[in-house]
Amino acid sequence: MDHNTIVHDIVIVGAGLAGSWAATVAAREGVRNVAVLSKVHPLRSHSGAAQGGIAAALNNVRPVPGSGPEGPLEQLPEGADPVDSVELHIFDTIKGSDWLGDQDAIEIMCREAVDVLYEYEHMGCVFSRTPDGRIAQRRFGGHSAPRANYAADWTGHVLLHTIYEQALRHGVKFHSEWYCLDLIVEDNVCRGVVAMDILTGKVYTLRAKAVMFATGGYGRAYKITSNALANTGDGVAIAYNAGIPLMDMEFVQFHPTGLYKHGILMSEACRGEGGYLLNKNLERFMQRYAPGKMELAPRDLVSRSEQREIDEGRGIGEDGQGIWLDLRHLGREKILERLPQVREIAINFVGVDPIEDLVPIQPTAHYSMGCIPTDVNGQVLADANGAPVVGFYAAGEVACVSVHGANRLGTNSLLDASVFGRRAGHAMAQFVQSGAVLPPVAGDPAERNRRRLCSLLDNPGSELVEDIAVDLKTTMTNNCGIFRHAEGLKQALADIQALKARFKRARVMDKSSRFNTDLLAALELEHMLTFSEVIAATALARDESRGAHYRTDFPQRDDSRWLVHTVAHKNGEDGPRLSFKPVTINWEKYPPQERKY
Amino acid sequence: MSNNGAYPIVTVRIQRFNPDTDKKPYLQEFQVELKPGTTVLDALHEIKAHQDGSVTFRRSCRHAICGSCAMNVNGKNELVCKAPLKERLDRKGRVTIRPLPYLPIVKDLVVDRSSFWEQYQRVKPWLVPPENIPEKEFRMSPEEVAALRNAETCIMCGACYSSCQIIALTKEYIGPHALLKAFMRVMDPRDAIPGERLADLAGGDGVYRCRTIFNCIDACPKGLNPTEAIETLRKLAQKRQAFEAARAERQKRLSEPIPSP
Amino acid sequence: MYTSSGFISFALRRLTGIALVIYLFMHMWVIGSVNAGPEAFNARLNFFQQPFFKLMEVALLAAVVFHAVDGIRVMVVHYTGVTEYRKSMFYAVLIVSVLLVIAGGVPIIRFILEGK
Amino acid sequence: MRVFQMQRISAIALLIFLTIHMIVVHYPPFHINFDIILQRMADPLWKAIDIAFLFFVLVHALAGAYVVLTDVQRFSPLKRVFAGAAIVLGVVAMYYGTVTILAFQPPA
Ligand SMILES: Cc1cc2nc3c(=O)[nH]c(=O)nc-3n(C[C@H](O)[C@H](O)[C@H](O)COP(=O)(O)OP(=O)(O)OC[C@H]3O[C@@H](n4cnc5c(N)ncnc54)[C@H](O)[C@@H]3O)c2cc1C
Ligand code: HEM
Ligand code: SF4
Ligand code: F3S
Ligand code: FES
Repeated sequence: MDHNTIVHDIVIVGAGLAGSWAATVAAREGVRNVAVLSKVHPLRSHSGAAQGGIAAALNNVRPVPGSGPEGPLEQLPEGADPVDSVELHIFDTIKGSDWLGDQDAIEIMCREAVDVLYEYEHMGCVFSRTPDGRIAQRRFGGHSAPRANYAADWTGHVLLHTIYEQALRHGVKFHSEWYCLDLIVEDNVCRGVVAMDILTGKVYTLRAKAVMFATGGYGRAYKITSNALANTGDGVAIAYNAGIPLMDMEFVQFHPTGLYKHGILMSEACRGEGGYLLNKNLERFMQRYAPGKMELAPRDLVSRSEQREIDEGRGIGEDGQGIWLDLRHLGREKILERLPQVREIAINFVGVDPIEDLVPIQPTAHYSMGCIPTDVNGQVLADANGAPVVGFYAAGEVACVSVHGANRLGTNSLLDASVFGRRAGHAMAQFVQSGAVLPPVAGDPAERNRRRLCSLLDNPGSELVEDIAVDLKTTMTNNCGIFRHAEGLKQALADIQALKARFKRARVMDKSSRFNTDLLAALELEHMLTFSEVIAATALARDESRGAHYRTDFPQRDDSRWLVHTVAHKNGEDGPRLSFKPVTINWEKYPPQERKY
Repeated sequence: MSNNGAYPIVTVRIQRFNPDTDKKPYLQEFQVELKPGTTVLDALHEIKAHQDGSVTFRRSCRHAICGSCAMNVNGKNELVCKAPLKERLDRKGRVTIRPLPYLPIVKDLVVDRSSFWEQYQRVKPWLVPPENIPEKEFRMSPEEVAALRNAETCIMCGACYSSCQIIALTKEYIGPHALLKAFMRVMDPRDAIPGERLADLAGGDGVYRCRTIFNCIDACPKGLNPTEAIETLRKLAQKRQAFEAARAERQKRLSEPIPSP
Repeated sequence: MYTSSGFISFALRRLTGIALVIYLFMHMWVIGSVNAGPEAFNARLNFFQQPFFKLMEVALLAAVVFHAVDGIRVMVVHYTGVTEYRKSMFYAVLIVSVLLVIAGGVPIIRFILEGK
Repeated sequence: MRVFQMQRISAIALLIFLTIHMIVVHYPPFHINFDIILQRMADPLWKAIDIAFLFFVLVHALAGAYVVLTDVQRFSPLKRVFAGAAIVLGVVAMYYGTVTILAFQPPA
């Protein structure tokens, strides 16, 4: 074997919650050579930015009796009747998903949630606590009981640090600041990945018995997003290019409370703790859209309501694209104790202290419900019929199990990444230990990718990567945003084609091999162009409105035709070829209903 | 670069260095528009996107939670993503950005943090739970959780580490970040090996190497106080046995409800 | 280089400490000449009582005073764990040191000038 | 005992001794000579105080020098050498200083 090839038992791309969980579990179960690649240091993964909480029906708190369902919370006295249950969590998630979530997967997630939460706690995660020492919980949009378990408003941060520490403890090898370039799949067997050590610019083939993608989301394809600058959806595009289909790509979640103009997230906990949304006339406009749940309606609904207010001229700010978030009535103490980070962000970025003033916010691209289709063990599926891609796994935001269907509930994605990351780790360990052999690799994939990098570096073109990226984000925001219609989506597809042509003339300014982040930006743009086309194409195909996908030209949900997942296959240089996969539904227990809050 | 006079132009001086081609670091000047709300990171981005793509720096979350973007701005370590450009300009309308000091430079503003991570691993950052794990959570009082707040929000950015002159002298010193992490584990009622930890921290490279310089406190973008944690650890190291005994006692009640006061 | 009040106090404390160690051994050597009898002793002592060395004595005083007062500050931090007042404490150390050096230095300088 | 504690304890002791030393030895009169010193040294209590002072100042100074050196990474392999040297130097200096103090004989 040459010096360009590295061999591991398991290679995991992505070190967020999903990747780190899988690595920890596989190593803990005895797989010796587990490696994790991450393009940023593992602790810089975007999971660490999650704020509000992680769902699990632990039943630690309840509304003070007599104060109504929206009343203040107190710890559940020992022996008192529980207010929450796994069944309720399942139902809320299904309803949140607009019945597009696979109910078997949802059931697994909600059941294992309780176990995963206690495991986090036993591993040292520092949760906020109730007075009697249990994990503290708060309300979250779309959940009918307070089941968001939290650590102030840096929940993701403590979860990520905890699980990364565990991975280190179990001897997982981290290739930190390595960028995955390619996935090697032949004859439906995954054989490894190609990756670049960013520090040196050297390209390696990493062979493994099992490969997992946990590369997170792609919010960076939009202009205003809560996502980190690293969230460019590389994994989505790499898998797609390697012939793996993408599922439910049309479902992109917009979070109602991104900081105005910045997109930085003001946690949903703001609303969970009782914050109000106000329009220009200081009116609590949610009264008109979801009188039952008000601000605590699910994200798709609240974002759409905000956008309506904005479109109808009741927005705030210089361009009228903002909305007020009002936290003042929560009081200084509560804000300092439960939302310290949110407050700091508001002060730092818009110069507003939420204790005293209204905070300007706007909807922000936040989460990808779709992406790589997997079964409940993280096993990636090659087509709508469920054929497996041997040795290839995925979990976290890059995977579509699908538990979130058409719309994810807040706090369910940290849970998704943890539960299915854990399951995938276990499945990979079993796969490796049941005698999987190292599949052979034909040719020299590293060399192929090296040539691709060289041609990018040598391109004498005149287009700046950033300019193309801005244009892509603009068309995605305008045409594949909160409200969509056929004309806009066609426009987006045409724009993306034109941008792809421009990308052929893109110039990388930095020519060096050492830590070339300019080259990375070009690769990331290429990846964004690839999957953005799939988003637009599937959004155009789905002529109904469901969850986060809202077509102004087809405002109704259409269960007769569209109670299916869209599965997009790469089709040469043409747009994707679509096929459809039925949704797993327990017709007796959870039949589709109208979704009202 | 285009300027229609709408915004004032300011000068950003960036320390450049590529060890493969440059003999030593040098400062390069760039001009950017000072738009309202621009952060130092925004300025770096603007320069990279439109003026010189080879300017190299780390960043990711852009809201002070991932710890990537710690750099030295006008001589002080901080996260550039939350530093308002306007407030960092000197009288001549300039800002000077250098990599974190006392660490090897990888390229431009990117430093090699390996010694930082080695020390982090050395203090065994993970919790070692006691033998009998309860079915549900360990019970911790809100006060016990509050005691960890000085450490739990550390984002491992290295601003403290690279401001400490002891680190400048020796990379064998565990450093403020890892001592803070160790403090968090020692103070956690769930940790079963505080004695072992204190013994290691009391060795020559641990708490006794801190010379109370305080730069770590001033540099920390999360407002944490490593010095205070180090002082606490020193005191606990003195009465290790008693502390271990108290911990063992506390752990007997870890799955019982915290009595209300 | 990362400069700050913390660094300045650390550097000064360390430099004065080293200077004092050097002085200490010189001092012992001077005093040690007592073993060789009063003449030798007075000879060495007188050598060090020239105005230049008397001036140096002020510097020595300053070094001892700063080192000691700053040492107290460091120990206060150790034993109380209080860090909020780190900047003001440093300035206080400077002020107290200057006052003490004036109090102790003026008689020495007067002595040099007036030869008392 | 740890170098660290040695430094603090000797520092506190030094605070006391150094203050006495400064006041008694250097102020006033400013011009010291053999006779003045001898007068004071006639008292055995002074001898005891000076020996203790000597002890603490040596501990503090050598511990300090050891710390300054071992804070430098390049010297860390020589830690033991420095410690040994400091102890030897300390013993020698302590002996030399004690002899000196005892050599001050009251005027016959
Ligand atoms: C601001 C914000 C707040 C949120 N708050 C909540 C919340 O309160 N509750 C909740 O449940 N969910 C929340 N979410 C969603 C949740 O955080 C994410 O969905 C989840 O963390 C995704 O985890 P992950 O492990 O899949 O991916 P990530 O944590 O995003 O990790 C992706 C990993 O992949 C690596 N990677 C990517 N591309 C490559 C490549 N080409 N080569 C090598 N490595 C690569 C990255 O380095 C990184 O390590 C929030 C999301 C955002 C943006
Ligand atoms: C009242 C008198 C003194 C006090 C209160 C005092 C106090 C201190 C303290 C607290 C330290 C530790 C500093 C640290 O760890 O950061 C220290 C260090 C030191 N002291 Fe003193 N000291 C005094 C006198 C002296 C004298 C007389 C000498 C020299 C002979 C001396 C030499 C040193 C040296 C070399 C160091 C090490 C420097 C360092 O670690 O930075 N000190 N002193
Ligand atoms: S203590 Fe503060 S400065 Fe140091 S690494 Fe942690 S967050 Fe950064
Ligand atoms: S700057 Fe360094 S010396 Fe101690 S107080 Fe902080 S760790
Ligand atoms: S970019 Fe994440 S901390 Fe600044």
